[in-house]
Amino acid sequence: MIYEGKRKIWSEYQKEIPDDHYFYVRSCIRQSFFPASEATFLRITREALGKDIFETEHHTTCGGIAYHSDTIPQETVMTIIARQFALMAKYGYENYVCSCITSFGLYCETLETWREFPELEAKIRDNLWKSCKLEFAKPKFLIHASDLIYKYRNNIAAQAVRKLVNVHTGEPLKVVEHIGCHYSKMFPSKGVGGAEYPYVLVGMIEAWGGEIVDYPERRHCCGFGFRQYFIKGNRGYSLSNTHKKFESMEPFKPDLIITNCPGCPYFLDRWQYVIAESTGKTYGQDGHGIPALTYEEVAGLVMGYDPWDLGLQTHQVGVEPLLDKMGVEYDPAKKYLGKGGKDLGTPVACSCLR
Amino acid sequence: MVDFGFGLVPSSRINLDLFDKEKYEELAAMEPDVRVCMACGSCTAVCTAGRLVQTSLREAIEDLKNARPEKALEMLGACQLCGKCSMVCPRGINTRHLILSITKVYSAG
Amino acid sequence: MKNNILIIGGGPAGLEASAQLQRMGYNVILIEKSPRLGGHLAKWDRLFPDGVPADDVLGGLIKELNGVKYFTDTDIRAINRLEKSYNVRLTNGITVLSDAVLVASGFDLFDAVRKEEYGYGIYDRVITNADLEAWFKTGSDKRIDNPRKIGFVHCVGSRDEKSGCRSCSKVCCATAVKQAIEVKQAFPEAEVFCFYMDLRLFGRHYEDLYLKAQKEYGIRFIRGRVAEVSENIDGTLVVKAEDTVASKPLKATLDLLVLMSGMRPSASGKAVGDLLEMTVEEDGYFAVRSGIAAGQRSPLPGLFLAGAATGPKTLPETLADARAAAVEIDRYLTEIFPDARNYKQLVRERW
Amino acid sequence: MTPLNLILAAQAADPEVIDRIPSGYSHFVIPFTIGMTFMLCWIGVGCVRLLAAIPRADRLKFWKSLFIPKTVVRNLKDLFGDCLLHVKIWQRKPLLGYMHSAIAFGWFMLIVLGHIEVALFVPARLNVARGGLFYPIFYRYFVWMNPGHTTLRGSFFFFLMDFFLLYVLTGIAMAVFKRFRSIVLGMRHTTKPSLADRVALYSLWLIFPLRLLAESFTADLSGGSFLTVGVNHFWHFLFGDKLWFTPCWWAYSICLGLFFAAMPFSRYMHILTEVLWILLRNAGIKPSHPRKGVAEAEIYACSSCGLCLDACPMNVQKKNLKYSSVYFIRFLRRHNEKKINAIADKCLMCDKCHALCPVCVDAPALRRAQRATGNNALPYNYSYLETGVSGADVPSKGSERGGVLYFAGCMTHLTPRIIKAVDKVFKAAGIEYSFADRDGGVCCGRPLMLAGRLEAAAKVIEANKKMIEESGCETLVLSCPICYKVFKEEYGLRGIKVIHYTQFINDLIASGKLKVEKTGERIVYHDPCELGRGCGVYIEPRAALGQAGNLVKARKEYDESVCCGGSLGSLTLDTRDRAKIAESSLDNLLANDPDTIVTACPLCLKTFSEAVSNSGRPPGGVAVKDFAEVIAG
Repeated sequence: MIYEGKRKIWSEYQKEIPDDHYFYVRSCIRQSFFPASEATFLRITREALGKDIFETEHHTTCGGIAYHSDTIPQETVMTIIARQFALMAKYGYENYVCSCITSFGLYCETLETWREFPELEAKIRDNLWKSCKLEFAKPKFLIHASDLIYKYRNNIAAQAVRKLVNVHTGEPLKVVEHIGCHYSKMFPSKGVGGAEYPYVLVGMIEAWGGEIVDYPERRHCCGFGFRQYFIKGNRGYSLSNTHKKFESMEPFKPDLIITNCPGCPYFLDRWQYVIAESTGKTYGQDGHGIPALTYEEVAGLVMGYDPWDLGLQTHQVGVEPLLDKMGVEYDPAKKYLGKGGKDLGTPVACSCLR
Repeated sequence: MVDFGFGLVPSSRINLDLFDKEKYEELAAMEPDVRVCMACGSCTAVCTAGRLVQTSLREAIEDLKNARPEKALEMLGACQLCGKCSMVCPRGINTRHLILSITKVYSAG
Repeated sequence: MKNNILIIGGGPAGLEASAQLQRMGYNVILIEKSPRLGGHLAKWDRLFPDGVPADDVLGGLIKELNGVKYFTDTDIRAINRLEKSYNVRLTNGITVLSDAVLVASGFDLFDAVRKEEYGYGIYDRVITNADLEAWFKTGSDKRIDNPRKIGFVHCVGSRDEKSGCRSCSKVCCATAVKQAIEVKQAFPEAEVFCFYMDLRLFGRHYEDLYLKAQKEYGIRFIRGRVAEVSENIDGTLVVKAEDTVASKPLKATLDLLVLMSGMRPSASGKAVGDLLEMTVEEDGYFAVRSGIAAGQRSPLPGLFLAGAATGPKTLPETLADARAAAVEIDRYLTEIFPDARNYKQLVRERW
Repeated sequence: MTPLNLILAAQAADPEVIDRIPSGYSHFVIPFTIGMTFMLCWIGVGCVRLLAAIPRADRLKFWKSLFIPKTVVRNLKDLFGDCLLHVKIWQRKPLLGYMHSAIAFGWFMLIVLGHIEVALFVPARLNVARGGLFYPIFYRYFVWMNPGHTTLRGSFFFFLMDFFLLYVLTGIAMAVFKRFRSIVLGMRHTTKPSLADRVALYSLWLIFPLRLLAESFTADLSGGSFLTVGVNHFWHFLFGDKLWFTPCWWAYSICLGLFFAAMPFSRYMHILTEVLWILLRNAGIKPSHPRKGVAEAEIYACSSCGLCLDACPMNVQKKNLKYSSVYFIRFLRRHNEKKINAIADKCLMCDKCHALCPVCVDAPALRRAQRATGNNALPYNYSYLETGVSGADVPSKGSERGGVLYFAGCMTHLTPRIIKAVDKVFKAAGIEYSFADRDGGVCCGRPLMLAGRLEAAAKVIEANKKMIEESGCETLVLSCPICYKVFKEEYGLRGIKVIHYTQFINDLIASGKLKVEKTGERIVYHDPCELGRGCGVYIEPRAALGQAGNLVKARKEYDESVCCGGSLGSLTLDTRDRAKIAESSLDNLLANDPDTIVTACPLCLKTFSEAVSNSGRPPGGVAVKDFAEVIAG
């Protein structure tokens, strides 16, 4: 691997990321699966970085899942998106930050489509007016939430209490980065680092002291694939897809997977459990799995946030070995305690995955 | 083991790393023509058995090169050795001997 | 009177045209921007289809120059079109008043780095056709370390709208087959795969070369474009393609991957073209006057084109093109140029 | 001049011949006796082994056949005709025939007459214990002619013996000559002799000159006739009275001994094995294995004469001579598995070597048996045939008997002009027919059989047979000789007349149903291997074509016709080699400058069409047509 070659490509794919005043829209899936990640994102942006970030309870889904499952037409999804843009304009923002990669891709697709076909944009404007009596303005900047963290990665590193380093050996942690497919594969110029060698997460890992693992199937989808997962008859494809990735990364012995998409941490996490329980195969050390975290969770860890506040107990793959490696102090007794010390109940132990 | 109602799906992907070079060379020594096929499909088009069952010499040759000899054998099992393919092959491949040789080399052990 | 003719580009087209025109009695000035004559030919080891050493061919071309004035390391600073002639200032300080100009600016090899998915410049064992040719010549390239499995990717920067190269580069198929044979000669135990979209082996003896590659060297031709390359922990490469004949995705682990970089319009040729306000077609190559019969005339009177400046060509085609250009220039300088009174009318009628 | 009655009287009184050496033995007989004994043991053991390897039923059939009068007559005819007189060689190459019969029949007569002499004059010596093994051979050494008691009977035998010795010697002289200039005797190629062959050959060459030498040395003692006595006088003239004859008899005995000792390892084994092979062949027993049982008799019956070398169409290239039947059989004898397989797979199965073989060795059949050893057991899956294969066009009025069913076959579908022409001819003759494989059918099975895949062939035969029987047709017309042969020989279609279209159409012409207009076209007819040598159909196509144009002759015709090279018989012959054969076959056909080459096989048609267009002949030269095309006009 020739690092200089990659740097050259990274330098060619840089995008402009605004400094402040963000309009934030959440992800349907992440709110349910990893709600603490979005909370952490807001905490870091507001508290650690001191930025103005606004969100409104009136925004809805972008329609992406339905769109990619072929259940609603493109014009419908564009009108939904137009409404989000209208909300942004209404609150006086022009820097649109979305938490979801599917949304990010869809927003990019919509804006590019409008650019190519202005008559379609006019039609959607009309649709929005007819349906909601709203007018929209296109965002000045459209970024993904990970772009924002990427922009301030060094700022975060400066405030960090620890690095992505194994405290026992002093070696940097080996980190697999997994980028959501719709981040830059459709429009390479819209993602930091482009499509082939995306830099957005690599930049964070480098800034926070980790070592990047480049394995053959790094480009492969996490396995979500919408229809492959939603239809049970196809679910084997989703699983096999993820399995292929793990088989490919296994020789590199990664300590951690870092992701920037709602579905990816979910599938890279849960399918490890399914693979383990149905075939007996595990990919971490001593029967453990490889923790698959969101970039916010990783940022929170280096910033010294409490792992249970970061929601790490919501992962199927146990994070304790990782926390031990990083020297994070945690109280195992509090793992399954909710707000105000309420007992959330302990999940049943798995038979194969430790 | 838990049954989730779904599981790993066997890959349909060709894996050239599984290619058995020794066996293929044994075949090529027996019938060197196997190397010169350019996948035009004439053989498949005229195949007598092909009218009745899915079979293709072109595909069988591909299957050998693509590390799927069992598929090749399955396909050639239908062959009646009528020789039409040898008449139409633009590269003059000795198709009947090739078919016999493939069957001989790959069905042994 | 001896007319001055300026020939831009010291590759095969420029050399051949220079020699022909010199022989016809013209005063030829040949300029080449790089330090040596020969263009890409000077970097090549052997040529398809018969494997003749490139140096022999180049040596033959240079030998024929026979008194042509040539300047290497020389570019054009400015060009002024006078009524009939061109006033050209060269970077070496010389000014040439030229009655005809022949642009033989050739081509550039496609920069394989641009096909990011192939990882040229990123993965240790991905090289280009030019790298391999250099290795044939010099024998030194640490990326080539007794490879057991070698892949060739055809059409890198050819027939690829994404890379802005719609056209076929014409020579890569035959070059790939030639190089596959040579690499197999160097490593007889190796397995060699050629990943192609279409095999365009159109020329005389090319099909024989292809047959030889299959029959004698056991080279495997796989119809399908490599779409993704990645690196294993041990530095070997995983390539993914579709075997479109089998209609199945395909994976192979290789020790060496050779990218067949295609032909692109020459960047420095383009700079010359800008100075002359020459027309460039959508594909980036210079336009000839009009239609397929226009031959080597550019839309501008007195300005001629030869070789790969007007699109990908094989070496024999380039040489034939150069000879044709010499004939065209001679016709122009004897029939149109000397007639001072009717020059403009003649140009209108016969250019 | 002594009156006959006097001679007879004198003979009654005094023996005409006296045992010169009372013991009836001399040391010089040892080499011969050893060689002869060895050979007899070898052949005895071989016969037992061979017969034991034949399946029981076949063995019984063999013993029985020896008592069936018809077979006995045939055996005698073949034994005399083939083994001794070499009638088959005579017919094709008279000089070669003379040479072979001179040596074989001459030697045979010497042996028979020698024994008769012993039986007549010293009958006690026929007893094996008293030297019966060697005595008749060296008769002239052991006896002394009672001077003045020679009878006409004795002179008669002296004369016969000298006559046949001379006869053999002329044959030997020709054989020696042939070794150096074979073409004079009509052979372009001869076999390369092995070591044992050479030993036996040189011994054989020497045996009879030495015999002449020995017998002529002793002729003044033991008598002789025009040859031996004459030569004896010559020796006396040269050397005076002292003739030192023992070394000659030693040399003669050594040569004989060497010859018989080398015989089992040499081509000359055929002299004896051929007898067994003729008996087995006439008993109707077919080899089921390429080496064992009957096949063994067959391969040892091969005389390595090399006639098959010239017969083989592959001989157009010298490098392919090694695939000829004679070498196939030689390697079968030597158990050289690799070469056996290579030769077995290369053969075009044109059957010409079999047709021309003086001992009727069916080498192509042995090759097929050899192929079967490797190929018969290979896996196949014809389950798709079991659901029943319908002929696309099998008669809607199928239940009515009497219909004509036409089966084009796989290859004919690659030459649609045949199909079209057949249709035109049938329509012209008012024949209503059904087209069994209009949309393609199942292969006839012959190609599988040729490849040694007998079991698989049985399956496709079964499928086709079912289809044909269900069609209810009465006549099955085939345009492909490959199909025709297998339908006729293997299908066992009861109540259905299987006929080749050349025969069928010839019948239509003969019965006046079809009118053919005669043109001046010069036509040469090529006998397809499977139709001619394979099925014996030579006359009908020629008869029909003779109505349509002027038949001209090819250089070699009928059972000597040269394979076109396109045969399905060969498994390994490559395109270039095939093209060479096609070119030579074409050359053969063009000997008398015909306008048109006509054949009656889709493979030949395609092969010749390609050969003509690839041969660089000027366009508009010779045309290549199918039989039906010419008839259709």
